[in-house]
Amino acid sequence: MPGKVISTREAVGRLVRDGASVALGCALEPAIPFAFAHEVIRQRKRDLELIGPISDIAFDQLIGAGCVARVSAAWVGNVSAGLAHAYRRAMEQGIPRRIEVRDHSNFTIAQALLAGALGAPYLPTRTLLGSDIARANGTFREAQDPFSGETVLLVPAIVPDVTVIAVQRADEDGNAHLWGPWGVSQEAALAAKSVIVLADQIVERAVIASDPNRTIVPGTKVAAVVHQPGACHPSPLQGRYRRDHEFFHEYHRATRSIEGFAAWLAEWVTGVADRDAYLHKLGPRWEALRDSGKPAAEARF
Amino acid sequence: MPGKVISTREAVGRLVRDGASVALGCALEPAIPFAFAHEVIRQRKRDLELIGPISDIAFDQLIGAGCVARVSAAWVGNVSAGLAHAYRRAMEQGIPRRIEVRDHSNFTIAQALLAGALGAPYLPTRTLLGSDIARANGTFREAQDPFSGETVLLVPAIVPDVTVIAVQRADEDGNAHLWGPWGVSQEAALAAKSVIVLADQIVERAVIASDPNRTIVPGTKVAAVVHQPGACHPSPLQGRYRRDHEFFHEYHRATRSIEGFAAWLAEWVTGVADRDAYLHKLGPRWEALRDSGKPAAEARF
Amino acid sequence: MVAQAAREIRDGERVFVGMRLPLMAFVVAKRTHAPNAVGFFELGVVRDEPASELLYTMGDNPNIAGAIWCARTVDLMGLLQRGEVHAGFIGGAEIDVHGNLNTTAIGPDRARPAVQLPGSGGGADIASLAHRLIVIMPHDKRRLRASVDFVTSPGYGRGGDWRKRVGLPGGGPSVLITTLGVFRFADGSAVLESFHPGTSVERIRAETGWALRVASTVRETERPSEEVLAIIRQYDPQGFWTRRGE
Amino acid sequence: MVAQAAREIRDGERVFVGMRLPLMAFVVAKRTHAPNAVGFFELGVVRDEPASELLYTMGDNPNIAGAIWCARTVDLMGLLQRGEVHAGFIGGAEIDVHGNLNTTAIGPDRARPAVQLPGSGGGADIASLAHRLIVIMPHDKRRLRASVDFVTSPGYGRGGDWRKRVGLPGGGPSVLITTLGVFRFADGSAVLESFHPGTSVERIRAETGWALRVASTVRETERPSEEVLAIIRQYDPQGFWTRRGE
Repeated sequence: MPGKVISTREAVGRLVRDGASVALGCALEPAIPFAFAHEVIRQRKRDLELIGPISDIAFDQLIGAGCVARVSAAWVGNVSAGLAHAYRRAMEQGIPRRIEVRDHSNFTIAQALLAGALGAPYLPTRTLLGSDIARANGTFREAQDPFSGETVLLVPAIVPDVTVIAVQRADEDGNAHLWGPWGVSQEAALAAKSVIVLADQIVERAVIASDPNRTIVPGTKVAAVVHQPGACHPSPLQGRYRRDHEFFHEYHRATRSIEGFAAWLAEWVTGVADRDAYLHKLGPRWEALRDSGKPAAEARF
Repeated sequence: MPGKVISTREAVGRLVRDGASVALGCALEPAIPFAFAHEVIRQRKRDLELIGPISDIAFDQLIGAGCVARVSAAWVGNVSAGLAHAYRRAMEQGIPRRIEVRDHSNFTIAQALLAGALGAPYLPTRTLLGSDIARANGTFREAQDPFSGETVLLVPAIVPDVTVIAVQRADEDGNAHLWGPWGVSQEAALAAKSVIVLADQIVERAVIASDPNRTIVPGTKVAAVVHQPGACHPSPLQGRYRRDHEFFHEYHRATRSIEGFAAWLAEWVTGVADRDAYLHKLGPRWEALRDSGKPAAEARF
Repeated sequence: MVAQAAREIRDGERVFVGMRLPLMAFVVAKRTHAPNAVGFFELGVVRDEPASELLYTMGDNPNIAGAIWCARTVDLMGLLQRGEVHAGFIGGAEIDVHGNLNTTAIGPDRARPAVQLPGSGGGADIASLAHRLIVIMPHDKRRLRASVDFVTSPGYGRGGDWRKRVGLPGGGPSVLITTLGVFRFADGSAVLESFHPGTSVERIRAETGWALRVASTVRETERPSEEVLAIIRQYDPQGFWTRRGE
Repeated sequence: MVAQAAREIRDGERVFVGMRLPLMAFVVAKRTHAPNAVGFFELGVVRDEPASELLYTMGDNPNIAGAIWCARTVDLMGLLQRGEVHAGFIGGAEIDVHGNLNTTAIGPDRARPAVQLPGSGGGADIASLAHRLIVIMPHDKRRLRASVDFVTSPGYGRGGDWRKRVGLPGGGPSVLITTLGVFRFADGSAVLESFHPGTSVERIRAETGWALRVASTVRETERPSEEVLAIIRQYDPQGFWTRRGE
């Protein structure tokens, strides 16, 4: 098999074309692949569709950097600090460009990706009946459940061009172990045409095979495996490092203005070569976030 | 909270009424709760609907013992030995009684239970279009996908009255860890009105909480927890004991005739008081099946 | 607000908790009258014991360590859609008299909003599908409006049997807790039940954007006990979530 | 049969393996020309290396230990429905000239069958949704019938564009391997491609319940190499699955 283990730079270069639909941040608040998002910004990818439930500030950064044409999401903001300034500027003022929004709830984005993973055209649901989201989204349809005659909302499948997941460990073929919250990550990975795995650690196949229940996606779905420690900072990765709450607040304060956003981006994204340089720049602050947690009880296979 | 930890006898007595729909054997070939099935036979429960993908010989035993009015399943047989004699007699000759069959495939039973778990009325699929199963089942409907105009089969949700799962360990509230194959077990448990957990081991809550990704069903869904080592023999339980292949062959040979089935039931089910007595009767044969496997690689939370 | 919100959780219930004040309400309820309540977090986590330290998001490591179930979002949302979740908390930027919440956008044109808000998250699902919705908001005339610009999370629509007509299962907001008072819903409309210590019906009327209905039994909101205040101070000693006197 | 079945697996493919002979074919293929094939098992297991010992069912502990993915049935079936599975194996009690298989019941009345068979399992799903279906059966006139009593696993229906008309995605049986010979499907009908060593076109005609079509290039089936025979003997030394000369 051709080698799948490449750098974030190569993964973005090879697998993310302008105009692609990209799912990321699918575990909600934790395990957000910021290293990937920043490389997308550095490579000046354009016209992307972002897909995800709650992206914390990853989507805001991509929007502010002008990479995004459409967002299909349940929530775009800064979870612990408030509104997302770049998203606001794009929607309210068209800065740096107008973007289209397909509003979702967490359940409908989960169902859309689950339908994609199942190869089903849509899933029927009762959530959002009567919500303006159902109308504003533009892709849903109301229908009658032919069994009961009741009203259901049909949520069509979403099939991302690329889903990006960050995990604790993967082998060289992309068989990936993720523990802690999964959110909609597995559906998003199985629904995608192509999967990029950012692994905190690359391990022998035998480590993965010692516990196949922890595998979130099998290597046979994975196009690229990146060995990228610290890929999720400032979001947390269970058993590896904690959330850098203050970083989110600093971002919130710094990006209130267009100039502030530009300066923040220059400092933390375009001004650093790659993730390793970013972690080096964080310095002792990064080391202080490490948290190896407590071991899971033994299970034998 | 009132104590959920009770015996198999109490669990069957309290939670399985005549006429109930019961899902079991939902991990397919492994982790089949034979201890539960045998207690159902001993208590002479009647008119049950059995739900499951591939039950190996558990369904055959319940059918032969006259407990069953309907089977909703993808496969009823003896996986390594061949046809299921009691099922054949019931279907071909009405012995000991006629039963109704709702034919499924593994995918449609999985989707029906998934719909139940999601609270969705149905799932749309392309499997079984053109198969006589779609017609014979009697509960499916063909429809047009309103997005593409293509034909889809709508598989209605199944909501079992009771789902029974066998697991390696659970705490007293029913938070249950299952590793190895899940098959359709999680959907079946989440879809059910009531869940019975047969645990090889009862552990402190802290053991479960040390690894919440292994939890197949949370205690809040569970009505009864039974501490029942060896509950799955002759089927295997990963990391605990192996499959007793020869037992399936012996059953196959012994139950060719009505008399043979009756004798087998008297020897292994109605003639033993409970699962502990059954394991005692197995003796060294049971001890020889133990297999503790190899430890999973460490994960820290 | 936290103390009142905690009172809305009953023992043994399954509750979609959410972050910020609801999370603290869950902590208070668990440690006082509702020790068997179970908390659902929409990223797929279920806890029967609150996390050991203050959370900034539901995905913080301490909220996962010691959880009893770490599943998929859709598993928990499925239980919600099945009608197995008793209560859920949400807040919003705007609410109307029928309990409809807007967390999406201010202004008449969704595509060109005056103020872009973050969106639903799981809020619209909880509002659609939980037995009871507990709403927590700062009290402000611009937030408690006669009608909202966008119904993100449906309450009682235009009142009456609206939920049934649009196909929503039972449920809807049971209570609106603001920084000034507590409203209950009768026939799908908010009725003031109590005013917090230090405020009054008249002040609330002045700060509310709809024609205020006041219960005949209106009274002062019960003060939090010392026990409850101690739990809040212990959990959030810096006042990160409660510093605005909430 | 095992050797021929192994030849049907291409390197790098995802294959729904099933039990008995297909499992051995997967072992042979992996160890010879298809080292990168990936095996799917419908209870939710994916393996990129065959199990270390003979399996009696796909749920045997040795088939789980060392797997790379232990998921839910529906996860694997989803990949199948998405068109991401290249090939699948199934057998059956009966097959007709269009490759329709019956594993449900013999006799005209499903509710009162002459012979009750076990049913579909995942067979009908694989037949509906895989790119190619590889069918393995004992050759017997009562099994290779002009028409089957119940179509459990759809082949080409009544031939032509039937699959498209009923809404099935592409695919359908690509080969039927029996104890006597190998058939390919042309325009939705079985055509004899080769006869196994020791048999003949005439014997196969006599043992087949439909009007035999024979390829102009019909030939003897390639014998298994010593390497392949050695792999089979090593994997199943007692001949549990292969003792009937299969």
